[in-house]
Amino acid sequence: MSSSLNPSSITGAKRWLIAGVLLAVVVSMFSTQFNRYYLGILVDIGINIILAVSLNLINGHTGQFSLGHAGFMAVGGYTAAKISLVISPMLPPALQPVIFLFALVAGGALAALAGLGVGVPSLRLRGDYLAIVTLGFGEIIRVVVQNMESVGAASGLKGIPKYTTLGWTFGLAALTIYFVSALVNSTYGRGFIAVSDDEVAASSMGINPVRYKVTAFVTGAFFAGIAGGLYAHHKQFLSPTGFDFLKSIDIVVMVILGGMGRTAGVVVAAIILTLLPEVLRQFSEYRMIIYSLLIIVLMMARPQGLFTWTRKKGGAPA
Amino acid sequence: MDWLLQQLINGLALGSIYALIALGYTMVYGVLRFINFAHADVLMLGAYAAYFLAPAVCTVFPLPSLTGALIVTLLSVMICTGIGILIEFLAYRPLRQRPRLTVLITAIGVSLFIEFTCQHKAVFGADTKPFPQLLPVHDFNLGGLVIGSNDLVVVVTTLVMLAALWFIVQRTKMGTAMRAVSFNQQAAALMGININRIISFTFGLGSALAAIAGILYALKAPGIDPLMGVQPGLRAFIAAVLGGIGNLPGAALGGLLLGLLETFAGGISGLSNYRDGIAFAILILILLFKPAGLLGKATVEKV
Amino acid sequence: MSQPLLKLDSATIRFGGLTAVSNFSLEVNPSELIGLIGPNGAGKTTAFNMITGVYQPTEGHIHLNGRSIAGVKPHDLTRQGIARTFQNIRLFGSLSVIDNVRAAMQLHCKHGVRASLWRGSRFKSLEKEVETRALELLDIFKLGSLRDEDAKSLPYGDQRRLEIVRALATRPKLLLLDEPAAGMNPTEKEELMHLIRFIKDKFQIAVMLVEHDMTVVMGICERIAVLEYGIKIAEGAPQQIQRDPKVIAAYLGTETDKEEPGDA
Amino acid sequence: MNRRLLLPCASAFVLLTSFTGCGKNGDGGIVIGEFASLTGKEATFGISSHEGTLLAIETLNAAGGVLGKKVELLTEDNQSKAGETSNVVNKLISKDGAVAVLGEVASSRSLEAAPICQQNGIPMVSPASTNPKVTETGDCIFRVCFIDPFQGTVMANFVTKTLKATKVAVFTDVKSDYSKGLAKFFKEGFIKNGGQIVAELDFNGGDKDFKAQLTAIKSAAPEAVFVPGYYTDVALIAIQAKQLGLTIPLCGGDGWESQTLLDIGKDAVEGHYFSTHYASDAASPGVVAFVSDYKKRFNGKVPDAMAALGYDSAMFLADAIKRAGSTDSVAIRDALAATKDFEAVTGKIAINAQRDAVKSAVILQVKDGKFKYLETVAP
Repeated sequence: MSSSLNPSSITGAKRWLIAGVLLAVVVSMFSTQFNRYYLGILVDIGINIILAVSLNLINGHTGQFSLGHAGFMAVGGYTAAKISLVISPMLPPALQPVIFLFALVAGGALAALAGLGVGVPSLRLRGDYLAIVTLGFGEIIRVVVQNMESVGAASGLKGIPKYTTLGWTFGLAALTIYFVSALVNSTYGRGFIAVSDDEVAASSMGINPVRYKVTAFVTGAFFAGIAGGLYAHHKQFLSPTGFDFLKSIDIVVMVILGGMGRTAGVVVAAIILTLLPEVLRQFSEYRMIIYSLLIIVLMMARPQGLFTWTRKKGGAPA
Repeated sequence: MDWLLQQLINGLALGSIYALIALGYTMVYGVLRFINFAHADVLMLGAYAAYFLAPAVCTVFPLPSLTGALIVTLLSVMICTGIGILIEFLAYRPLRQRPRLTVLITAIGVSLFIEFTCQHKAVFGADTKPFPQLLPVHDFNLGGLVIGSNDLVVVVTTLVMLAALWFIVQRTKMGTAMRAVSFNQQAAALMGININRIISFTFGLGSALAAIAGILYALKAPGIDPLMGVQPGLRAFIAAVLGGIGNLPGAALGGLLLGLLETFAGGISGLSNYRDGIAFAILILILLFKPAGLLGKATVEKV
Repeated sequence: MSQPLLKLDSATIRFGGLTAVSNFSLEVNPSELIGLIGPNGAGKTTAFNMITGVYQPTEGHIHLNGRSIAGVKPHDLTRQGIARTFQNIRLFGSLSVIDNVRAAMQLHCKHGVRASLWRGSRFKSLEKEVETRALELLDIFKLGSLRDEDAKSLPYGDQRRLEIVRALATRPKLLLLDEPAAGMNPTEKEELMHLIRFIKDKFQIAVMLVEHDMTVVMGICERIAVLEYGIKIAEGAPQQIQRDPKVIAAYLGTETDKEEPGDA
Repeated sequence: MNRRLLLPCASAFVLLTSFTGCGKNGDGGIVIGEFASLTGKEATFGISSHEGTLLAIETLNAAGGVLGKKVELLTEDNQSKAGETSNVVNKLISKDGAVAVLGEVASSRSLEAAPICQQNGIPMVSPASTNPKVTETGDCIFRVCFIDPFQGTVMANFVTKTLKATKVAVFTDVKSDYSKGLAKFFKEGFIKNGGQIVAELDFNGGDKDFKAQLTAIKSAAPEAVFVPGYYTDVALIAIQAKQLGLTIPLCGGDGWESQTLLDIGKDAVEGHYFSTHYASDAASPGVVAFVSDYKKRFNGKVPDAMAALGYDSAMFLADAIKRAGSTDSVAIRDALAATKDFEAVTGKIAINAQRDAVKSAVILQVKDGKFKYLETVAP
């Protein structure tokens, strides 16, 4: 994947995107053959990849610290679910992909709007303060949803049509990876990393930190919203408790495990952390204990992430 | 009018608890510049320590009684101080020179570890346990207004702790060293201050505060479970940030403010269901206008 | 006479009760090499920070090309032609040498988000152009061979030069250098002096320089301003400054050759 | 080895090992899946109902199993987390080959499992999800408990007729769909009875301070307060209500029933009323046998309503399998739907057209530190 920072990877990035989408389409054609349990986990993996890669843009590349990603996911999920619940009975089934796409994009857009709302305070706050404000935003979103009767409030939103397939999930995951790495691997996009490294120096180099931070929050939130939409049409049921603080932590851990700002590492981390609970299922009572120990040990042994390698030196100029 | 006064009393009682917990957060932050997420879990451990100690203490000093309560509290404080120092030694000390984000994530990890370990059936189990009555209770009835003796104990303890902490930090040699470490760890070390000892002391002190808060919280709501610390911990943390994290009077002010606001919001039909979000909404609003909190000092970054 | 490039008009800044810079007036003409000196804590870096928009003056005005810069953000000032280096080097640590330069070039990039995402042929040719220009700049400063090193891994002197390259990449009209000679040995200082003169001539820009090293300042500056306790006590040609009794009393007479790291 | 290669290889290995586990379907037993919240926030309920289910399966197997085969119970924990249930249920059905699924207490997680069972055509029996929406998902979803509209009406009638109250305050847990549903149906029933709701306040399950809301309730001067919450919260509410001098009766639903309510609430919960599924002090032989077996199996613990319902859900399913005479999902489903007069611990169950259990509720009062049976309300 295109995490190395040289222009020669540009064509590579596009190739990855096309390959990813094609693979997703092909696999999805055979998906009825799969065991539903594995199928479900594969979709979970795809959704988590989208979440982790999009959070990586905010926390990794841009150096902000958001603990509210689950909130954006909730906004996208609920919006998309509500749209398809209202619209799908009115239109013929043949239009299902169109409805789904519209619902996903609308969910993403609303989540992006929420991202704008979080991005603005991020301009004045940093570090721990920013972390707690984003955590607060996530919680506020959850509380608001919990009180919205139109989306089922505390009892949840049920009967969401099952539109999410492997094809949709991995197609969109490939798109997210492409989008984020293409954005960052460009002259424009190096601004994200510059802001993350040294905001004062960046602004002295003509890089507008405000614009980059808000862009990161809005883009990250948009994809989290998309992931929420996929999640809603995968689980077919949404309840506000699914989008709490712990969900945000899960995504943050994926980003840290993968290595902040390393797209490929983050993707691998998302895969492993989705599979880990399933592998540990027979030790279910120890699962969360192991998980929390993993976080601590990881931070001590490899705070830069498990899947980071030194940047390739002397990369060929294109 | 009675209604308003009663809510004022309720709010002050709740706010004092938040303030007491917030003191612990803010003190550790003041010295080490990181959020000790596990503070809320030490609070829970304090309550559990008292829960298990009470029957033993009861055989010598019958409960509820003031002496008994003090002994139980003292023992729990000692246990939690040990736990706090141990957490710092095992989890945070190896990360002393690492970026703050690493430590923050570790703190979250430690917090989750304590919570999930305690929920395991071989440890405490996830179910709610009845907390024993340590202190004799009496509700003072002042013409329609009710003031519980537990609430009075909470308010008084918070005030005493605030004063004691202020004294330790400002007037003792240890406190001077703490402030020096807070200002510049390396410089403090060069001045011959034993950094590890100061940090251990800070954690011990913070955990002692957490244990006291845990027991008071359990007296107020005598059902304890391994997740009991999460909610007040989060609120207290908000209170600490609200007041300007690292600032002792700020934590107390933030706690009281939050308690009052939550109580008044909670007493209004139609608003009470948003109570969870209100604390955060206030926090965000205040930080937008005062990014360093109410009493915090804004720092200008040196260029 | 043509309009000055930069004009400070009684610029004053206070932090709480402390007046860091008081009634500072100064004009910088295009293609001029001007030095700003003064003892520790005289307010030199603070003056830089006012000029680059990091701090806003409490009183007084600063004009760039005849336009007031009040309230203009640092990144917009860079767009208008001010670039700087930092006393405590502030490179982008996780970027490579060439990427540090490229990051600074995004200001004048004609391709933004959309092109980055589409990655068409236009994007490729423009990226190529950016890379070529960045390499050209690096080669001038003999850093071309280190293009893929991590910026933070460079030796100290190279880091200082890389900061200058990065600043030049924004195509400034006025380049502010904050103690560029700090920590350099005499040979390196000599090279630096050549370099600064070369920059000024080649890029036709004004250079303003805060420096403690008198050899460097006296050797290359066409004009020097002296700050003491935030107040300008003298201004003029190097020879004039060297003779000025006020300056000698405040500064030259006592501390001519002393290295002073950690000036604020 | 090249580090870049190591990674994909490692992940591929993890993928493979986790995906090749095969179903435990080989030894000829009847596989019944159970999903429950055994850890996490609502573990107390999940553990109770799981223990009831476990007891039922052990009882069945001790008596020779069902259709001559042993019943194999596969239990999966969903950690009380949303999003987890769907994986767990998919696993039980697709990987482990469960012929039917039991679960769970919380309606929100039963709602997450229901569409999966429905799509796979696997019957699901919920022990204690009282929200009406649960069985609306489709014709494979059943439950052995009554539903909130019934329970709400029962309490509304009780408050009107027995307590003779006309002004009532309602104090709801907004975090819980159960509480909100019950509150809604209680309000409807009570207003229909000519009563008046004088105050409506909310709390969040897990709160520890309720004085703000209780002060507001007190100032509205109701004659009773309906608190459809869970016992941990209710105990604290009762204590703080007592402190504030709120001496009117509190009423609630089946979420109250637990020894913990008495342990925490002590004298503060004395005299309050709630509706539930069964009375453990009832004299009926089924209840007596169940209570003594349960105590024997689980160290003298008195079974609460969740345990009884967990037990019933397994027995109810076993009964249907016996009547169906096969482990075919469709046959089991049809047998479940045809259930009439099934003698459960929690009363006689008949399944109606909505696949809900039609059964009676009992009203208990806390008296002398015990739950005392007051009356039975038939549907």
